[in-house]
Amino acid sequence: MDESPIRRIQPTRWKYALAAAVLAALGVYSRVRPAAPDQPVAFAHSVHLKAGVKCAGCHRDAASSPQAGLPGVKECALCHAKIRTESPAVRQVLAYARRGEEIPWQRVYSFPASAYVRFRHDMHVRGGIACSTCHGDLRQAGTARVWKPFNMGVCLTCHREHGAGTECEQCHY
Amino acid sequence: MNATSPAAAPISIAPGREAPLLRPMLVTGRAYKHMVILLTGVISWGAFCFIYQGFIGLGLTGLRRPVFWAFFITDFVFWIGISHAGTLISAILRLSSASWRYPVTRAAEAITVFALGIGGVFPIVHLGRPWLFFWLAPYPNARMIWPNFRSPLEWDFFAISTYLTGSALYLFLPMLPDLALARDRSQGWRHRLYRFLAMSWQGTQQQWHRLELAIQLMAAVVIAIAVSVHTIVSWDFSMAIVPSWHSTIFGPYFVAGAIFSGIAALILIMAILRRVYHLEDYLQPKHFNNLAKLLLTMTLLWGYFVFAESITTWYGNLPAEMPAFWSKISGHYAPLFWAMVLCNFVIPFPILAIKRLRTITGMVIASITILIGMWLERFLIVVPGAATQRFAFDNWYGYFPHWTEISISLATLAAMALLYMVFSKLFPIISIWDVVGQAPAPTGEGIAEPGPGGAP
Amino acid sequence: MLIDLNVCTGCSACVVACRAENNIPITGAHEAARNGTIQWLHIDRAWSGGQDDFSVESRPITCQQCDAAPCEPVCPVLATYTNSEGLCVQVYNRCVGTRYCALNCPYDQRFFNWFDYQWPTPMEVQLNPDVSRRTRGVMEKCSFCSQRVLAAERAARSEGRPLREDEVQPACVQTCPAQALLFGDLADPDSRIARAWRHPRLETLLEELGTLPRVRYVRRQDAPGAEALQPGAEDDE
Amino acid sequence: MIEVSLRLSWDHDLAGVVKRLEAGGVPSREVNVLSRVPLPESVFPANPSRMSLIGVIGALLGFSVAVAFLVAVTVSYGLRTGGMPLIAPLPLGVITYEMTLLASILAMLVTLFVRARLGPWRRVPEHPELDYGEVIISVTCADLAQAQRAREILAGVAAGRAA
Repeated sequence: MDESPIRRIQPTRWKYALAAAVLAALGVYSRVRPAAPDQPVAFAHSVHLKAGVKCAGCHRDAASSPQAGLPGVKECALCHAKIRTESPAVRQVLAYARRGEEIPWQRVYSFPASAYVRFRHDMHVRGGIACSTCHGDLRQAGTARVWKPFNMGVCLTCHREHGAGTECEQCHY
Repeated sequence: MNATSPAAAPISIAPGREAPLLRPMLVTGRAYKHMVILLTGVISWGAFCFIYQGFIGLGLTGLRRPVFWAFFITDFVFWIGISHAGTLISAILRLSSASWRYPVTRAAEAITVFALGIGGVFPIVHLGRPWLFFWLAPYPNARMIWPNFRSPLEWDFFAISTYLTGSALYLFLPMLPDLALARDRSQGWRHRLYRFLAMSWQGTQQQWHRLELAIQLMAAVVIAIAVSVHTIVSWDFSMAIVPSWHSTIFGPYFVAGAIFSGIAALILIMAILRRVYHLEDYLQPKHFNNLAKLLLTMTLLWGYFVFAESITTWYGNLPAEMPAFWSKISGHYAPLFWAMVLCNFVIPFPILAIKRLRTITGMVIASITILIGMWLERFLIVVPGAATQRFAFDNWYGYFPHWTEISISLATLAAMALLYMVFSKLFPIISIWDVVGQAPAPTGEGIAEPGPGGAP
Repeated sequence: MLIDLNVCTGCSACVVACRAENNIPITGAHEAARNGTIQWLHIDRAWSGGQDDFSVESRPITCQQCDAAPCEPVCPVLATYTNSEGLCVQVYNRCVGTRYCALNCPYDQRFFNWFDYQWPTPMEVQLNPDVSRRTRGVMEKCSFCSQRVLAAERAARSEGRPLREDEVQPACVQTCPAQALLFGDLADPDSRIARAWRHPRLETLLEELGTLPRVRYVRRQDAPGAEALQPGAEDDE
Repeated sequence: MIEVSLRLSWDHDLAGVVKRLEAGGVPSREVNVLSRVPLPESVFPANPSRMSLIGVIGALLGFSVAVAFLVAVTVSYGLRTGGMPLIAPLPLGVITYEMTLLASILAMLVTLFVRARLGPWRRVPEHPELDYGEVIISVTCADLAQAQRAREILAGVAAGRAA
């Protein structure tokens, strides 16, 4: 039977703790802010709102239909025939109008088909929910971007606050 | 003064008694590699079928109203049943201090973990939208909605995850000393792997005391879990109002069937291991013989349960129950039913009961027929109840499986084989510290009977 | 909902209306031959009598909207539940497709989307925009045309008035030429349905199971001139 | 940390060696007797363990957590089916049962890891030379002086055995 020499024990390894910390950090960093889609025309919400145009001035169906609605290019051209015709963005719009072509706006807010969800602007507008509740303060913004992550928890929290009912089939049908 | 000098071989073994048990981890033959390739192919084909089915929809399968559950649920119940081979049997043997258990436990516990993993996949395979399977898990989420704790499927989720945790630990903890041995005797990536898995096991007396105590205590808890798991699986059926499913006997019936098929799987796998890895010295006929006696008991118990289940249905003669009953006894499913009786009772009973027939070959034959028979049994529980006319409405459907269902089922069989092969290649499939070194027997030769100071 | 079997002729107009209203897919002959069809409402025919002297009873069967619905507690993800109005609701987006509910429905009135069904070209134009097109892997069933109920409720709420009794009619009720179907709000004791609910010859399907269905049938009276569930005739408690 | 070790046969007076080390000023918790298989209880009696108690405490904890969790979740997102009670004791009992046993197992696992000083993050000296029928007396020392002292004692033991 024999005796071993004096041996040094390496200290506790910290790489496991480090790996766990990285994993935890990744877990925490799960909310990715959705970017705004590239729009064909750099529409400036801020300019219009500051000039006194109301939301419903353009999104005219918001109070009466599920969709808020977008004005057609002819409506843009109606005002912009005289106003700020020198701006490059407006010139783009006018060019679309001359060609008789609608502006191919990209959708900002949308639900996947598998969500089977129906959002109705009319019920929310009539219920007195301000546009900025979900869309943010667009007086500071250019083209619209997803301002609020619109998952079911956000909807439910607000619905509960306002006593708006949380039956599944109200929205999913 | 013998300075430590691990040899330079990938894994070097002192010419000790553990060598034959570490050998499977060292030597990889051509047949092994070919088998791995073959099995991987079968599994890939099954995975392809699953993905294909996911894109097309479950209409690809033979399922149609009202047979909403069939092959996949059968496989699920079957595999969960197989999983009762290991932990339950090994825990019972451990608690009852059956000294012949040592070479059997590890092989059995590994069956549990793999069969449970495979069985747990089937509820997902069977979902209409399998990519949303995680909705069954209770976790705080952005949708602010929780699963329904009243659903037997949700109980399954809890039962299976608990059982998987318990049995994985129950496999892992008794393996710590062996992993430490492998760590000490290996180099390279194996050394790093075993060093991680051995959890810095040194073999101090403090560690031994704690480990043996923990294994002992966990054995008791794991038995309680294992019994509950298959009871809960049976409740998937008996909680439903489907006639012929709605039966109070299903809990113990399923548990008995699970242990039955589990022991059969264990005998089969042990026979294969014995042959392939030349473990004749360790897996001796007496071990098979003892398991065969257990299997015989379960055969009788199974026969008793089937008889009790059938006669109460028949005697009660409830109009809702009888279509399913007669479809099994003399109708559409009669060939399968009588094949099941043949496989589960008529063939294995004489083999196991008559001592002259109770050879290892005989037991393997009995085990194979029992596994087939138990699969049929699960199928005959699931399908006829759903497929025959229930209540007042004339609604029935002759189910026949699609090839994707068969492929996926076979792929899981291959997955079991592959997992087992990989496991036995990486880890000692027979508990070395239990079998080889029973203290104090400093110069014991071969396999010694466990000494007084052995594991509990 | 009350269904008067005395006046039901089995014409299947309700079935067609239901399909049109609820975007029920057309599965084709091959699927129909192997029980692959989806029909939220179908007519169950019961033949009785001899070869020369037979009679046939047509019974429209749909989701019975059980109060104690066996399909509900078994769903692991709460994709189906009884809402505050007593409707048994199927929530498509939550459904993961375990199909347990379908097995636990004693009336066999739950249907699974085995495929992503397509509509033949001109027919996809008439899909109802107020009803989802279900994708593969989810369950569906009769909703009592909850989209109509919701629309009426929204209209009433916007106008700040209670819902009128005759405002909501599911497609089947609206279509039935014999007016064999009656739909209404049982919570309102003065409604026609609440009064008719006490009809002496009502029967409930599989009553012994205790599912408390919200659909009842007026048993057929084979004598000619049987009292029918016509407006004004239901006050005969 | 420094380790000094001595390989001995099973039949050696192991308890005596440990006593000599302790007498030599080595703290007893730094002395470990390593073996490939558990030594008989008679050599080193097991010190009492509370693992079964901790298992029970874990089970109780799991039970309470399960009940609280299930009731809270069920109430906050209620599914009222046909006037049946919202909190259904028997079905929730099934899940409570599983969670209770799971917590018990995990409690025992944690106890094992803490008390047996296990964990992949720890680094321990490896002893490939340790075989069946042998033990290694391993002394971990904080500094070199202590290590030298322990080594002398062990050398004495080795010499005594050789003599």
